[in-house]
Amino acid sequence: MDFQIAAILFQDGVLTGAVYTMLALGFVLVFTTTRIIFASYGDLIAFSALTLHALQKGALPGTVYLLMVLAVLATVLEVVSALKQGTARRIPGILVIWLVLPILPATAALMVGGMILPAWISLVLTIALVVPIAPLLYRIIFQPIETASTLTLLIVAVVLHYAIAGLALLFFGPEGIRTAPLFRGTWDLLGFQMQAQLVVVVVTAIILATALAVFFSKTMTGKALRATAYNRDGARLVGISTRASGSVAFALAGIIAAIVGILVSSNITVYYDSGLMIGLKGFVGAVVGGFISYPVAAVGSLVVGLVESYASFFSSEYKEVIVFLSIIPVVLFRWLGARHEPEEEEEETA
Amino acid sequence: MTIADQEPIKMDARASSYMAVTGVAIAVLLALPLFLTSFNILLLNMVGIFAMATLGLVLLTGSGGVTSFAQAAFMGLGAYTSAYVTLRLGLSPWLGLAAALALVFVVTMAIGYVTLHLGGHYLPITTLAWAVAIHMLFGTLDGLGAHSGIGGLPPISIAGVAMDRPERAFYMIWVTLILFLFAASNLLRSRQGRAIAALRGGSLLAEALGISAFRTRMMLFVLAGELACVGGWLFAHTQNFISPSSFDLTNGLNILLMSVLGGVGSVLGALVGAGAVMVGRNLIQDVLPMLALDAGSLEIVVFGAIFIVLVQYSPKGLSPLLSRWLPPRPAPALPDIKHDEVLRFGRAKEHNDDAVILSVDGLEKRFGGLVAVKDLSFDVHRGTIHALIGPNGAGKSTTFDMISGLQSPTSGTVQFNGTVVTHTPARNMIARGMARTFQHVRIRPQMTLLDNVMQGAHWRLTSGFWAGILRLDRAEEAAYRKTALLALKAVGLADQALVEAGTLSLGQQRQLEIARALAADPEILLLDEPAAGLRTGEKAELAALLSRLREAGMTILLVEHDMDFVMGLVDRIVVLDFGQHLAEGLPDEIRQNSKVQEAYLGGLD
Amino acid sequence: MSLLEINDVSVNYGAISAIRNVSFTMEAGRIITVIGPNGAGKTTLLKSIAALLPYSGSVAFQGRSVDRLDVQARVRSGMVLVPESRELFTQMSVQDNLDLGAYARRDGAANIRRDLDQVYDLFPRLRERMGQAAGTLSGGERQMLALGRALMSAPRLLMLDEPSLGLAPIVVREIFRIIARLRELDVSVLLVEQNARAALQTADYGYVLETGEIAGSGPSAELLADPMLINAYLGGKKPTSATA
Amino acid sequence: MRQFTLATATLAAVMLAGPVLAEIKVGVVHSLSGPAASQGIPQRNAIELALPDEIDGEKVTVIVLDDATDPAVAVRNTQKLIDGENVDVILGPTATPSAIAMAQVATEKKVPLFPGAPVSLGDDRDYYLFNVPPPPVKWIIPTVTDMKKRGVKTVGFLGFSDAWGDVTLAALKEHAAEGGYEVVAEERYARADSSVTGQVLRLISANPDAIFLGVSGSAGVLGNVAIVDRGYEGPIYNSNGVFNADFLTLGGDALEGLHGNIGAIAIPESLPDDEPRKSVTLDFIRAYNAKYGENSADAISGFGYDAGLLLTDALKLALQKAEPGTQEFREAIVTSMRALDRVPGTHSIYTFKDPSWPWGVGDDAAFLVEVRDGKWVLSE
Repeated sequence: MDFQIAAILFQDGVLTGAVYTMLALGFVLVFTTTRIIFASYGDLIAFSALTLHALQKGALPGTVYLLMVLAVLATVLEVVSALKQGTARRIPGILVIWLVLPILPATAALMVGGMILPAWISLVLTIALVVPIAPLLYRIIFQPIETASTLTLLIVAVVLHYAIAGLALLFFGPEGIRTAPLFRGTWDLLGFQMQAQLVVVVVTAIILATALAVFFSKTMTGKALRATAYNRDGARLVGISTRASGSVAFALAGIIAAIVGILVSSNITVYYDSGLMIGLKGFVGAVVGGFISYPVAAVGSLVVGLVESYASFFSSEYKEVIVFLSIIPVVLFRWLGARHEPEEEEEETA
Repeated sequence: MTIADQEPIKMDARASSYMAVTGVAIAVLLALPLFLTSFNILLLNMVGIFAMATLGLVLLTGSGGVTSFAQAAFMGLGAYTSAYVTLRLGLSPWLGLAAALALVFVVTMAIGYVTLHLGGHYLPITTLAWAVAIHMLFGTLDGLGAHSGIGGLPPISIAGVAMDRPERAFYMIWVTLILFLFAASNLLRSRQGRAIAALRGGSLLAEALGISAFRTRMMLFVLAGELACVGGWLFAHTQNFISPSSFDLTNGLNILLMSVLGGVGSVLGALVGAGAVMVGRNLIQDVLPMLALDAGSLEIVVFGAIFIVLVQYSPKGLSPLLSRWLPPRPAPALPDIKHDEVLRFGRAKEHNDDAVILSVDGLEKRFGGLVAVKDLSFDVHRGTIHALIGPNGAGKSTTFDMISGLQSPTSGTVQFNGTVVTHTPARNMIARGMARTFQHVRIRPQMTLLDNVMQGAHWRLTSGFWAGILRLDRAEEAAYRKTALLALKAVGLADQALVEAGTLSLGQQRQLEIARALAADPEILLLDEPAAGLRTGEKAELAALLSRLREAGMTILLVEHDMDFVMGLVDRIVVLDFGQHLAEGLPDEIRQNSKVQEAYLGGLD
Repeated sequence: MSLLEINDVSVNYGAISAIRNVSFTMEAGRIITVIGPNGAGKTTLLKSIAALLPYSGSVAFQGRSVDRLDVQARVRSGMVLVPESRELFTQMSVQDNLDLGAYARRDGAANIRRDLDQVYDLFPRLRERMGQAAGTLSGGERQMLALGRALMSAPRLLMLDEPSLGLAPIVVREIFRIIARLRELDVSVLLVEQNARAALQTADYGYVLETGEIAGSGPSAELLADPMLINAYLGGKKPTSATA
Repeated sequence: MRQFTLATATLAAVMLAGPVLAEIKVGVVHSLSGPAASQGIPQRNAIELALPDEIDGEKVTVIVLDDATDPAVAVRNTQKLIDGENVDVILGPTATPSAIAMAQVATEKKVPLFPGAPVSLGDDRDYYLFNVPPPPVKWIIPTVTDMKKRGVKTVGFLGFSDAWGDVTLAALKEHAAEGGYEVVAEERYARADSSVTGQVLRLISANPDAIFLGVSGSAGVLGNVAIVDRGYEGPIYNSNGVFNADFLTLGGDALEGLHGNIGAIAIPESLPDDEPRKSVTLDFIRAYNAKYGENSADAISGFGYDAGLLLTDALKLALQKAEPGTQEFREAIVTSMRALDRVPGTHSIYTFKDPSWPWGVGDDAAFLVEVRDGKWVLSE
């Protein structure tokens, strides 16, 4: 392997790694705030790509119907729980947040259905259609079992993946899609030939990570999310609703997923069921970060991307084996580093 | 009246209804091939095969607290090994099974050795990696069909009869499964099963009882892998065809899903989960076209929705719902004990002197910058009750944990019976003669009092895995059940021996912990706040019990808050305040000590 | 109208009864203490009032039942708990912890800033360490931060669980001095303490909890002078029930 | 154990099979979900299009089951169709692993099977199998001929890391001796991969005279485009997997000059009018597009259609010999299939005369085609 090949593979690895980084951020965000290993996260990305593709073709994406059904379900659940708690005055607010807000983009999509839209409008509409799905799913699926074991939450997330992928198949058909690239070709940057796609993805990843960092350190909502992640009881004691934090975390994860979906849609062939594999790779990155630390997860994801890139050159047949087994030394290393911390014991109660 | 003959009639009734239900169930099951179509038998065969893999996971997750994504991969290892042995080497499937079991044993041991030391979420995550990697390796096996898979696997023959039709395979699979279920049930009731139960929710109790959490988890991990392996072997030789896609991550997740839906809390969950998932999906496949809905894509959506609703309704799975209706497996009858029979303290009785049994010298513990215990020294004499008292946060429990080996001191030494045990791990202390109770009671609420106490005798019993499964441990079990019952009698709980521990009051749970410690035949009892939360009457009973134990030669070191309780009972008191030795002496001296009064009642001036 | 009315509150852990039929009322502007030995159910009582534990019976705050409100809603209505374990956000800065204390408030940034200054005046040590992570503070500073964070929630009722736990005597004195000053800030305090003398010297009225039941009560001065108190802690007869 | 009562009671209630009616029952097992769904669904659609509602007054009922691309499910479905529905013939499945598994069951139960993925059990056990998509080893012949003509000595292979990659690579190697070439590089990628840069760099560094791709569908674009983007100049050949509606649109200019092997369906307009496949293909494309939307007819759906056409012909013959729902009728379908002589379909002209030979085509199964001006045309 000469230097040039190494450099090309490096670029490729960074590109893949940047995508995994964004995913890993979403995983860590959701897990720390809600203890959910969100196995169906990749499906949101697939939904985003498929929705964009449908809009670009001038078709009405099935996302619209999903969104409407979820919004109605969530609203019913919220209203019922408000009535049970005797806080009926919250109902108008509930209707706005859980019904009107999600249905707005759906209505917009219905109105423009069949038209070929300007590129930026389809991008905005895609984001507006995909983002609400995440918090709605949280409200409907996960909130009722928020105290269940991590295993149960994980399995429900896995089953959710099956269900969402099934819906995607119904809405978008079995064939894989790729959208028209937003940027194509290479840019000359300081004498280096950089793929335009790479620059766009890396810049987006940096912007997202910076925006998240600012959000977490400067805004009250961001601090509340971190507080929930660090100490759920502490958060409740200052009046932070862990459920609200969960919704916000899922909404943020939804934003990340929508953006990643748009970015990768021109780069990889997205099938209705691509979510699991895409999600798993992001998951590997999150594992490297121990599911706790954002910066470590980001670096870890980058490494996963690079490992994948070089492995595909040296041994394409064993590429995935190499990528997944690379978890083992990392986990062992992390464990050796952490072994002096006392293990949290969770005793069962009667 | 002896304790044993209190409830015999009721027990017999439960036993016979259990036998009746089990017998009818098995009879109906074995008659099924007579009136089911081949397809339905095939479906049941698959249920049986997946129930085996799920059973492994139920044991591993429900009892050992460990989750694995790799069950389908281990099924695949079993299937592929046997395929290689039969197709490439031309040997019998039985040799294939032997080779598969051996390979899975080696692989699970290796994987387990690398990863079972890991706590928390690390282990499941590594099994995910193994699952993906092993599955992908199957696709690269050129000699065994690579991604396309390979057909023509020979059927298994039993006594010359080939299990080549679903009806015949049905008996092979289900008889095997029934045996596995009974074996698993036996295992969970044996010494090893109690060790597994001790592990649930963390390894602290297990370590204190002398149980190696690592070895127990390893046993479960290997066992789960072998169960999956047998399932995979049966799968290969009844389908006659295998391909990597049958053993991919999706199927690994499916097995997890079966275990969660069935419920990881009981052996029953494996069968219920596998049955509900496979039969349920078949049902959905049948029903959807009737509703004029598109087959295929909607099936999984409908299945997903039903699954999620079920889990939301019953987060612990379906088997707990069933257990309400079905009679439980009856426990063996209580041993007979005579009215005047009492627990013997073998080791405590051996020495009849008042020499120093436990000596703490210059003990110190720091957590980061925080000094929890500082330069603490005291001696405990044989056959006495010694109290360690002090206000909340004085460092009593930390001291206790250092003595019992749960924490390592930063400096200083602990000597027990003349041997330095400062850094001896907790699980070796019980065999050396030190048994303890916990400030926050650590019992197994779903187990009977008797089984909880039997856990204390773990280190004294010898029967292993096979003895448990095959019930070769009956003589030993019977002997120690008697010991356990006597220990319960000693603390006054013998009449509730078969009650679930979770139903006891806090005071009784503390007594139960003492009984468990006594069953270990200790020389010294370490009691961490035994009187906390007890009512006045209960405290008096506890004090009387401890006095009796002292008379029987037992040495007791207790940490306590409640001076009322301590004063009339103990021989000597050490007072701790802010991790330091504040005072030491006889109870009356301590009571008069103004420094102690100040430390306790506090005050602002 | 009483500030807090506890009526017949019981808590069970499985079959174990932790507190039984506890009832008392508390007027606004007072400091009430609940004392008693370890395991008596003091913490359980506070947790159930804060909705951290399910209970039977009823809790009314400012004349309205709060039984159907969850922890967060009770905080918003002005009932704030500082638990024994403090539950600080140890990875976050002192300033962030205090900011989060005001998370549920909707009365404007100006009020919150005023209260922040007030907290920093009350605990000058915290001002010195405002950028430091809460996890790096000493035990006493942590307790101050926990109190400060709770005060940032603008509580009407502050519930303190063992504020003196694990603290050096000089710090305990400091903490209790500040608790006593809370009356001036129009905050009522429900104080659970094992350090009976310090608690009674600070509070107006005390309840003695023993094995989950109220075993006695009385004005602090009377309880403090009652020799039975020493017995309750250091052994002897049970305390008598003084009348209010 | 106590759990059995409930389990068995539920199972027994669930599993009582329905009554059998006298009608022609056609079972279809295809991957309507899972990784092979993009090939399964079009085939299912085309089968439903090809089969008439009734043949000579006998009602034709089609029962479709999804195997989720899982061989174990495919086998179960087969059993369900045979036991529960007493079908006369089965079409499917989609993927090779499922096909191997199903072929075993159908052969053992003596039910004619039209696999959607080519499969042979070998050893003269193929009596009941009628492979309508012929195997790549037949399909690849125009490519081999072309490579020989060009004097290609070394070939690089890039394929999916799945069964399709396996069978196409095997086909390429099968003809190596007679084609006079050597496979000098074998690289794989997965359908869902975002990049094949590493594989392609390695492939090109082996400096092959030609490259053959064992890929399919939209995901096949990635490999083709990457090879072109890296400046590879030699001829690039594709298997018959890439002929779907989106392939050319997605690949754009990069695919210009690309070669492939395919039947009539990809190039009906460039066929002479006397070619018997031309009208069949044009009819199919018209009918399919009318039902499932513009540009939806593709090579994959063509396979389903051909299977349906052949079966319809065979059913007509079989009805004269036996009653549907009987084993005689199943055997009659088999003998009727053997009686069909050079029936034109959308891909090939099929003949299943030889009972030991499950492939219905000879060496003329496919044409060599290439991309010109964004369209597939017949190569000269």
